[in-house]
Amino acid sequence: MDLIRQIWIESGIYQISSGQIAMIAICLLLLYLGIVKKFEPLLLVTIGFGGLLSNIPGVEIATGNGLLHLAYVTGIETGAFPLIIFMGVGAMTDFGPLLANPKTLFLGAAAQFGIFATLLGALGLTELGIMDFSLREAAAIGIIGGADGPTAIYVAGQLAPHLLGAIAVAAYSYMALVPLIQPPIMRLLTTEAERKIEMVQLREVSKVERVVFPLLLLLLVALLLPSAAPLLGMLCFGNLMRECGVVDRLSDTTQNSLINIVTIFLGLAVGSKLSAEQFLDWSTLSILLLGMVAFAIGTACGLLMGKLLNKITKTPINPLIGAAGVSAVPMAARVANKVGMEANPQNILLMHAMGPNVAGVIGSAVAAGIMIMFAS
Amino acid sequence: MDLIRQIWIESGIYQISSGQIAMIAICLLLLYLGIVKKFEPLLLVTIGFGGLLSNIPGVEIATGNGLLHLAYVTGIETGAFPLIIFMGVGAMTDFGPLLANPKTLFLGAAAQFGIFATLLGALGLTELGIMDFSLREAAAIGIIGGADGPTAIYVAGQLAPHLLGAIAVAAYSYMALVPLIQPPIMRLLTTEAERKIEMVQLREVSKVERVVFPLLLLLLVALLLPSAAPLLGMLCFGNLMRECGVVDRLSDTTQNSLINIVTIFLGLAVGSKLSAEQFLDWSTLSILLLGMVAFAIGTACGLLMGKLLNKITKTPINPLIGAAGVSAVPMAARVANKVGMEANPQNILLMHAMGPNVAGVIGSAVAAGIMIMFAS
Amino acid sequence: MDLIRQIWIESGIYQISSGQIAMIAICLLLLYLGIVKKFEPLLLVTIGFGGLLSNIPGVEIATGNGLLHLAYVTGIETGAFPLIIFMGVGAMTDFGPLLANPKTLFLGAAAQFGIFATLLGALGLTELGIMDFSLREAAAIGIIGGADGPTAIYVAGQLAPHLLGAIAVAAYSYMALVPLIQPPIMRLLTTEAERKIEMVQLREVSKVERVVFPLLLLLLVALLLPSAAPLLGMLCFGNLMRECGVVDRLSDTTQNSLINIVTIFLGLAVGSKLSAEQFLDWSTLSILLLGMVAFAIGTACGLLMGKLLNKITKTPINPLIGAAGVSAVPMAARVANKVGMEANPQNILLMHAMGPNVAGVIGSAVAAGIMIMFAS
Amino acid sequence: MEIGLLNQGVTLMLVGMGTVFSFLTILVMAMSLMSSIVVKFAASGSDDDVSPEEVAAITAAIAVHRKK
Amino acid sequence: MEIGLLNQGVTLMLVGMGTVFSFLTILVMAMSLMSSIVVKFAASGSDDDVSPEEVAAITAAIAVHRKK
Amino acid sequence: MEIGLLNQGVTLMLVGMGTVFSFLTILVMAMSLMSSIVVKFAASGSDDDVSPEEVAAITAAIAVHRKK
Ligand code: NA
Ligand code: NA
Ligand code: NA
Repeated sequence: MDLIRQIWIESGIYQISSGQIAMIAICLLLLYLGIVKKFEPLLLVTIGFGGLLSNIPGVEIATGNGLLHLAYVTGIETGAFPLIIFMGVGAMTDFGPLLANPKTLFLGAAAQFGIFATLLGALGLTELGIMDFSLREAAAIGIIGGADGPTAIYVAGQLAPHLLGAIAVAAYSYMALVPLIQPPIMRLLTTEAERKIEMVQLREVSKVERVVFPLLLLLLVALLLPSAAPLLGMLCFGNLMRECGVVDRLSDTTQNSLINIVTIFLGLAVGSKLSAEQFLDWSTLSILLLGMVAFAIGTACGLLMGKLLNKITKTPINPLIGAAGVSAVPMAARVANKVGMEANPQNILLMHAMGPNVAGVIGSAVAAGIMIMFAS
Repeated sequence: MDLIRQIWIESGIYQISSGQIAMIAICLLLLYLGIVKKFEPLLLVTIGFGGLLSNIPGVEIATGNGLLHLAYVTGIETGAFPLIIFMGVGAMTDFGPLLANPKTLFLGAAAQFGIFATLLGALGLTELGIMDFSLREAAAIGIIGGADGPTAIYVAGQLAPHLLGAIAVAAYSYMALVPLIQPPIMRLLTTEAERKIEMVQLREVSKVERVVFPLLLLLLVALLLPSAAPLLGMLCFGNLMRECGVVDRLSDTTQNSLINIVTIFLGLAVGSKLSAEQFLDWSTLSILLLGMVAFAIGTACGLLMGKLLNKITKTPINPLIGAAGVSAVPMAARVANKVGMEANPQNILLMHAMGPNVAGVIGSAVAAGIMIMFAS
Repeated sequence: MDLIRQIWIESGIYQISSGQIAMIAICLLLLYLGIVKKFEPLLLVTIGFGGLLSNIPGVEIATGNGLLHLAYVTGIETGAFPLIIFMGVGAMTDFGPLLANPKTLFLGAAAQFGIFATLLGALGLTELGIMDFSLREAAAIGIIGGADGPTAIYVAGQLAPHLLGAIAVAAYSYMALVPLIQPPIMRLLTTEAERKIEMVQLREVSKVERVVFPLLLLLLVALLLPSAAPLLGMLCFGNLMRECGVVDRLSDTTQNSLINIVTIFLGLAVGSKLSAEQFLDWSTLSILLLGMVAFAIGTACGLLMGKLLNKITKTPINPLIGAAGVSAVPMAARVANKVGMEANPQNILLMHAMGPNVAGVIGSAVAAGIMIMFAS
Repeated sequence: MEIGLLNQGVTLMLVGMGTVFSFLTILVMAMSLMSSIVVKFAASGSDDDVSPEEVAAITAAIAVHRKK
Repeated sequence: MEIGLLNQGVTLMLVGMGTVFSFLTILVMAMSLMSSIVVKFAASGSDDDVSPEEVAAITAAIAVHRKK
Repeated sequence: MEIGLLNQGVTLMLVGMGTVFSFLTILVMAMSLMSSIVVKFAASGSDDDVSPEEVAAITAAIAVHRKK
C-alpha cells in the first residue's frame, strides 16, 4: 500500500503547481503556433516541447544531470550553440545581393534603431517604477529588435540568462509575425508612388568578391569592434566555407546535419528555461510588449532610411526594401516583395530586399557587440 | 637493450591476463554474431569492437581520459545517449497501427510481465543463496525482458552500472534471437484455429491524430508517472518532429546522422564496460539465463492476453500478434506475421502486429519508470 | 565621451600587437594556399580561419570559455578528434590493394625512417646549441615525417601541445607539397629503366579477407604494441564498419557527417594554437625545416626499399611506388602514378601505389605508438 | 532479511503490473476519446502564406539574378 | 540613480547607433574598394594538378581493379 | 647531458625502426597466412531470415495499409 501511496505522491497530478499548468498551456500554444500556423517551426516546436518537458513535476530533466540542463550548460552558457547556428547561417547565406549594392547596408544599419529604442523603453519602464530592469537586462531585451534568433539567444545567454526563455520566445514569435506586423507600417510610411518604384537589375558578383567578402568583414570587425567578433566571425567562417568552393563537404554538413543537430538541442535547452518561476512574471509581459515595439520601430526606421537613400542617390531605391533591414531572413524580404507587387505587379523586389535583409544580420551582430562591450 | 626490454614489458603478450583473452574471444563472438549471423549488427558490432578495444592490456582507452571512457561518462552515466536514441526511435516509429487499434496496447502491457517475473527470479536466486543481487540490480536485470535496447541501457546506467555490459549484451542478443525463441512458444500456446484468424483491415489514421498522439502520451506521463517522462518524453519529441510535418529537416537528421553518431559512441561506450573483472562473473551467466526466461514469459503473457482479448472483443484478434508486445521492433512483428502465414498463407498480420509492437516500447518505458522510482 | 573612448580602447586598432598582425598575415597565407592553391583545403581553410579568430585582440574565443578553446580542450587534449578522424579514415580506406600484395607493407615501413631521422635532426640541433628541443618535442616534430595529419596532431597533443600549431601547419602544408617535393627525389634515385617497370595486375581480394583484416591488425597491435592501439584501433573500427556490410548506415555517417563535423572543429581548435607567442618563434622555423627534411628522407627510403624489394622478389616491383609509403593518402600514390606514366605512358601504377600508401598510415601509427611509449 | 527482499519483489511486481495496466488503460481511453473528437472536428488545416504565383515569380527572379 | 540609468541608456543609444553606422559605412567603403580592385585584376584562378586524361586513366584503372 | 639526449635519439631510432619493421613483417606473415586460409575455406556466408516472397507480401501489406 505504501508503494501505491508513493506512486500517488510522486505523480504529476499530486505534485503539479498552477504555474506548471499555465506553462504547459503556454508551451502547447507555442507548439500550435509552430505546427498549425507555421511560425518559425524549427524553433517554436523544439522550444515548446523543451518547455513541456521542463514543466513536468518532479523529474530531473531540465535540472541537475538532466539532458536539457546539460544542453543548456554546454551549449547556451558557453555561447557555443548560437555561434554554431551562426556558422550554419553563414553557410546558407548568399551575400551576392549585398555585394552588388553595398549601400543597402545603410538600410540594415537604420533598422537597428529598434534595438536601442527598446533598450531605452525598458529603462524608461524602470524609471517609471513599472518594472525593474538593469542595464544588462534592458540590453538583452533590446536585442529582440534585431529580429535575429541566434543573436538574441547569444546576448541573452551572456547578459541576462534568467530572461532567456522570454526573450527567445518573443524573438521567434515576432519574427514569425513579420508578415502581419510590417505591412501596415509599410503602407503608412510610404506613398503609392514610392512603393511602385522599380529598381535596376543587380550586377553580377564575381566569385572572388564572394570569397574575399567574409575575410574583409572579419578583418574590419577585428580592427574596429572585437566584441562582435565571435558572432560575426562564425558567420564569416560559414560563408567562407560556402563560397570558397574547395570545402563543399564541410559546407554541406554545416548547412544540414550540424545546424539541424544544434537546432534541436538549442531549442530544447531554451525550452528548459521556460519554468513557471522565471516565465510567469510581469517582466515576460513587458518583454513581449517591448519586443513588438522594437520590431515596429526597426521597420519604420528602415523605411525612412529607404526614403532618404532614394532621395540622395541617383539610382532609384524602393523604400519598401528598407523594412527588410530588420533581418528576419528571408521572411522580411518576402514581405517587402509582396507589398511591392501589390502596388506594381511587375515589381519584383525580392533580390533587392535580400541586400538589406542580410545587412540587418550584420547590423544586429554589431549592435550585439556594442551591448556586450558596455553592459557586461 | 633497456628499450627493447621495455617494449617487451609493455607488450600485450607480456601483460595480457587470461580474463582479457577470454573477453577478446567473447567480443569476437559478438562480432561474429553481428556480422555473419546479422544479430542486431548496429549494436553488436559496435559493442563487440568497443569490448575488444577495452581489453587491450595497458592502454588508457576505456579508462581515464580515453575516448571510450569519455563516451561512457558523458553519454551513459548522464543517460544522454539512450535518450537521444529514443528520440531517434520516436522519429522512426509509425504509431498509426496503434492509433487505428488502441486496444492492442493491452497486449503491450501484458508482455511486460516478463520484466517483473524476471525481477522476482533474480531476487529468488538471491534468496536461494545462489546469487547476491540487490533490488536495484534485480530491477535492472528485469528490464532485459522489455526487449528494448535503449531502455535497458538507460535503466542499467541508472540502477546498476557495473552490470551494464552484461545487460546490454543479453538484451541485444535476445532481441536478435526473437525469431528462434518465440515461434515454439507461439505454437505451444495457440491452436491452429487461433493462428488462422484473419483480422479486419486497419482504418486510416488522420494526420491530426498522429500529431496529437505524442502530446497526449506526454501529458498522461507527466500527470501520472513523471519518472517515465525522460524516456517517453524523448520518444514523443522524436515522433512529434516526424509527424508534425513542419520540421522535416530536423526529423531527417534525427533519423539518420544523429542516431547513427550516437549509436556508434553508445556501442563503444557499452563495450568499454566489457572488462574481464565485471563480465567474467557468475552474475553474467545468471543475467543471460534470466534474460532468456524474461523473453519467454513476456512472449507467453502477450499470447495469453491475445487469446483473452480475442474472446472478449467483438472484432477478431489473432493471438499471435500478442507475442509482438515484447517490443524488439520490428523483428517480433515480423515473426508474428511469419508464424501466421504458416497457418494461413493469406493472413498478413504484419501491420496488426506493429500496434502491440510499438505498445511494447511504451509499456517497457512505463515499467522502467516504475523501477527507477522504487529502486533508486 | 567616455563610451567613445572605451570603444577606441577596446578596438583592434588600439590593442593589436605586431605579433598578431604577423599571425593574421600568416593565416591569410594559409587560406590562400588552401583556397587558391588547393593545398589540403579541408584543414588549411579551417586551421587558417581558426588562426584568424584567435588573433583578434581582446576577444575570448581561443581562451577561457570561448568556442575554439572548448573545442581544443574537449577534442585535442583528450585526443578525441584525431581518433574520430582516424575512424573516418578507416571507413574511407580500401585496404584491398594492400591485401592483394602484402609485401608492399615493407615500403610503408621503410618510409617511416623519415620520422626517426627527423627526431635525430631535432636532437642534433639541440646538441649544436641552435635549438632547445626536449625528447618529447623532438618526437612530436619527427611525426611530421609520417605525412599523416591526424597522427601528427594526436602525437603533438600528447607530447608537445605548445608546438601543435606549428606541427599541424607543417604536416598539412608538406602533405600538400608532395607533388612538388617528391618527383625530383624520385627521378634522382631511380633509373629510367626502373621507372618503366610494369607490375602484374593485383589479384581479387575476397570480402572475408577484407572483414578479417581490421580484426587481425587490431589483435596484432593488442598483442605486440598496445601503445599504438588507440590510433590503429579506431582505424580498424572504421574499416570494419566499412567492410562488414551490415552497418552501412553507421559507415556512411562516419564517412560524411561525423568526419566533416569533427574536421571543422579540429581545424578551428588547431587554429586556436596559432598564437603569436607560440608560433612566432625560431622553433617554428626549425619545425618547418625539419618537416621538409623528414618528407625527403621518408620518400628516399621508400624508393630505396622499392629498389631492394624489386631485386629480391620474383615479381617485378616498380620502385616508384615506394615513395607512396610516406602516406599522404592518396596524393603520394597519384604522384607515383604520374611519374611512372612520364617514363612509360602505358604504366598505370595507381592501384599498386595504394598498397604502400595505406601501409604508410599503419607504419606511422606504429611509429607514433613507439614515440608515445618512450617519450612520455 | 532475504525474505524481506523477495517480499519487496512481489509487491513491486504487483504494483508494477498494476501501474502498467492502469496507465495503458487510461491511454487507450484517452486515445479513443481523442480520435473520436478529431474525427468529429475534421481538421481544418492551415494555408501557406505564399501563393503559387508568387512562388513562380520569386523563382523566376532568382533564376534571372543568379544564372551562372 | 534611475535618472542615471536612463541617461546611460540615451548615451548607449547614441554611441551604439553611431558605431553601427560608422562600422557599416566603413564596410560599404571597403566593399566598394574591394570590388573595384577585383574587377580590375580579374581573378586568374588556379589550375588543377590532375589532367582530364589522367583522371580517365585512373578511373579506368580503378574500374579494372575493382570490377565486382 | 646533451650527448645523452642524442644517444637516446639514436637508440630510439634503432629500436623504433626495428619495431616498425618487425611489426609490419609479422603483419605481412599474418596477412598471407590469413589469405591462404580464407582462400581454402571459401566463405560459406549466411542466409537472410526473410525470404523474397515474404518481403513481397510485407511490402504489399504496407502499401495497402498506408496508401496515402
Ligand atoms: Na537585425
Ligand atoms: Na517492451
Ligand atoms: Na606515414
